[in-house]
Amino acid sequence: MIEGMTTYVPYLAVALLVGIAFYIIMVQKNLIKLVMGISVLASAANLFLITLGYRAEGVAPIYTNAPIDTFVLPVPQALTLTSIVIAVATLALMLSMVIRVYRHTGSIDSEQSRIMKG
Amino acid sequence: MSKIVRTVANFLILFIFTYGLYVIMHGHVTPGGGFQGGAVFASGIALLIVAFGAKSVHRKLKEHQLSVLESSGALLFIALAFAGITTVFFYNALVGSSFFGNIPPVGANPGDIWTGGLIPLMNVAVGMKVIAGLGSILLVMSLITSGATEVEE
Amino acid sequence: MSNLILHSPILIIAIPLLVAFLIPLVGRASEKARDTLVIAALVFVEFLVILLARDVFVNGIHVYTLGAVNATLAVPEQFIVPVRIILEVDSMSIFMGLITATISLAAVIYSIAFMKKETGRNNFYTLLMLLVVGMFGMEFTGDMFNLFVFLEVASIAGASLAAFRIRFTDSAEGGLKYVVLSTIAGLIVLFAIGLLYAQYNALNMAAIANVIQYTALDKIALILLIGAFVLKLGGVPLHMWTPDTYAVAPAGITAMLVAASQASMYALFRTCFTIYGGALNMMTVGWIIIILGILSMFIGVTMALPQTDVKRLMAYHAISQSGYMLLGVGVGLAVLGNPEALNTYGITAMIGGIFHIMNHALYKGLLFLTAGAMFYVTGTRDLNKMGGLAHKMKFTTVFFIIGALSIAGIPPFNGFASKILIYESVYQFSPILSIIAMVVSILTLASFAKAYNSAFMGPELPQYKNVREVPKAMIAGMAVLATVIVFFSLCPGLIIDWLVEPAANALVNQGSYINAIMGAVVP
Amino acid sequence: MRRITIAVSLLIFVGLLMAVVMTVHPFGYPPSQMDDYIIENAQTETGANNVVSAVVFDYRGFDTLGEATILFTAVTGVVTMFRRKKEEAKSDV
Repeated sequence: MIEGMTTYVPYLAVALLVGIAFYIIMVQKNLIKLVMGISVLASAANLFLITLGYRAEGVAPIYTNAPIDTFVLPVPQALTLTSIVIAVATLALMLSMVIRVYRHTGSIDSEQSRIMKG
Repeated sequence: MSKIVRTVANFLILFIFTYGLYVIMHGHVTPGGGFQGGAVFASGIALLIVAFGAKSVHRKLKEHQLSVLESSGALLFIALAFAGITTVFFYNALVGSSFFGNIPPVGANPGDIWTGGLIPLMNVAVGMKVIAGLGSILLVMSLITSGATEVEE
Repeated sequence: MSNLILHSPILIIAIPLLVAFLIPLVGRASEKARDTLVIAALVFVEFLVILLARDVFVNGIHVYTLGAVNATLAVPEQFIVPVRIILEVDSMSIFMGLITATISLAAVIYSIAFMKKETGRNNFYTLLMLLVVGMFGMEFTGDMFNLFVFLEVASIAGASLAAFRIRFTDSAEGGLKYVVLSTIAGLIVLFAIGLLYAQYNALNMAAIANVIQYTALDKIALILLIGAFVLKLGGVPLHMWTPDTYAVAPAGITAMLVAASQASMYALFRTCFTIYGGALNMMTVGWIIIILGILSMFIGVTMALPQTDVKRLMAYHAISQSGYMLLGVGVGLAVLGNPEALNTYGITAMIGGIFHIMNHALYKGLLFLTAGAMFYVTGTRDLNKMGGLAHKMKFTTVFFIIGALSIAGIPPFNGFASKILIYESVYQFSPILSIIAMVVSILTLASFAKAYNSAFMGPELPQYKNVREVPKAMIAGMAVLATVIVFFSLCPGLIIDWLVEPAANALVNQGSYINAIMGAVVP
Repeated sequence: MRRITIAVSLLIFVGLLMAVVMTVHPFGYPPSQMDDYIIENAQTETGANNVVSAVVFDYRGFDTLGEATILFTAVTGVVTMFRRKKEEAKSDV
């Protein structure tokens, strides 16, 4: 069991991060913290993707002066790169909208800054 | 920021920018590429903003300049993708030609900068885009959080 | 010409993208050139979509492998799974593509007049073209991760557009809700893609569908995908963003957001039918979709009844109408494993559901545009403050009536054509579901009668003494959609035979979708 | 009270999630059919020594175009959020 646990440590870290992220998203009323929660969730997704591509004893898949020819999988790395940039882009947009909401309502508390109901 | 920070930033900025450009240019042979190098370069811009303040950076660097740079990077990228349209969109038409067209020996090798076909050019295009994109996000958000109410388009 | 058809899947995505990148440069020079460029690009895209549609209906699935030596070479020689990103356009994809192209064209023509008073119009058109790109990308791609990327393109562009009118206090709130929930949905999709990739080392939909084992992980991935796409399409119980976002977005954009929600619905159907469709028992999944559909229908319409904000009212109706599509297609999914039931009523239910996607995009798009026209002249979205608009706005009134009768399913309008198919076929599956659908339809009619009455009927109000009909470009935008609706109402049979039935068959026929990619493989 | 309910339900959720991820392939031993093809053929097909670059710009170049588009969209969106609200007098000739 313990041995099994160590084999799966990166996956367990992903599960933990997802839990933390959803806790933040559900509990926090502060919009900035909500955005941080989404950022944690994005990190969890990135960690999950990059974990999937690891091959034991592998090195980065670059042939320039490669010491051995066991490479980790390249596709997850490319996917992670894409998803990191997407996470950054959405983070920037969400933060600027939070600033907008704050400018209009004077509050970043999601209950007080809410105008629309029903 | 204090004088120490500004002096160190002045000194470091050249290295950061050079390293960013290096990472962009060598993306097809060593770790890195357009996105990573662009991010390194943009972190240099972040350093400038932290050290000298958003407003003084803004005097030298306007959003519309960055916007033009970003659009041109994006246009260059999509143009390179269109370059192979006689075969298929995104076809790497330069492999085997004399311009970045060398094919490296199979297996581990010392690395040759003239390889990769369209890949190094796309790295440059994406690098331009990322520098301009992250740069303008940093600039706009720091301007706004330091009191400006609006920015130019 | 054959070259144009060969490359049309990518051109339909790449041309709006190219234009989006050009707008910041062109718009700086001349506004007129920019507007012309945007409309010309969308007209050309519409032309390409029609061209491609004709080709797909005649010659079958269109495969386009990006970056390969040959566009139809899906799988590399001497290899067994696809490596590159493949665009795969079948009848269902092109059906959605037609919707997107038409709605976008109408919305752009409309917006040219509607957005005249706003600042930052260069950015507006850039984002609008990017939203078009995102929708087309989602509809045409045959690759899971590519689907995620375009989902994000559409989400971010849609959120920025929803929050575009920053002078209003509530716009940023609507945009923020949209972007937060879309990002969460996107990340959930990403986790599901990771689960599929981890097991099969493939990202192509056909390749995954070919080898899928229906392990526990696959089932979890399916649950994640359904949850994420239902969130994106605004189905109950994940509908909370819909009214807020639809209400604050500029009218043309709201019409496009409806189309974007339907692109998510397409992704949902594509996942259920194409990737998981080979499973022996889709009964459970079908029932989940049916229940979501019934809930959306009923809760949407009951929430719509007390609304006084015209756009929120329409947004709740959008939720309610998407329930019909989920119901129709869900019934088809539930009987997928039962050929006899599928042939007697399952396929009819699916045809009804899919036809309703197109009808809904058209009439709800039209209704949102008329709501924008009301807002344009009165400056308010509150129905209680409006009244007597019919005296001054003849065209808008007519368009509103067309849209309202169509959404309520009054014969002979196109909404009736798709709803009657759903009623009939669902009745054979389960009578109670069909009765609920009819009740919802009556409530819809009541709600729109109320809206019509308070906005257009009654005496002329003194504060609207000087209102005029809206500018010509806005009328033209609405007229495009109204013409298509009238055409559909006159000959629904033709549309069903030519467009809808092939689309339904394409969803059901999982084998041909897989075969188009994997057929070349010699085992 | 609400926090505790959410925390407990999320703990159960995380527990389930952990049980689920244990059924993914063991860390370090992934199935690698498609990736092996790319590793073997990247050099000859694209000429790039960096296989990740080959994937990013060649095999999955369209994703990268989409990703660049997203960055472009987000920048446009951020600038849009903070643009000026009124047309200046001098604009539009």
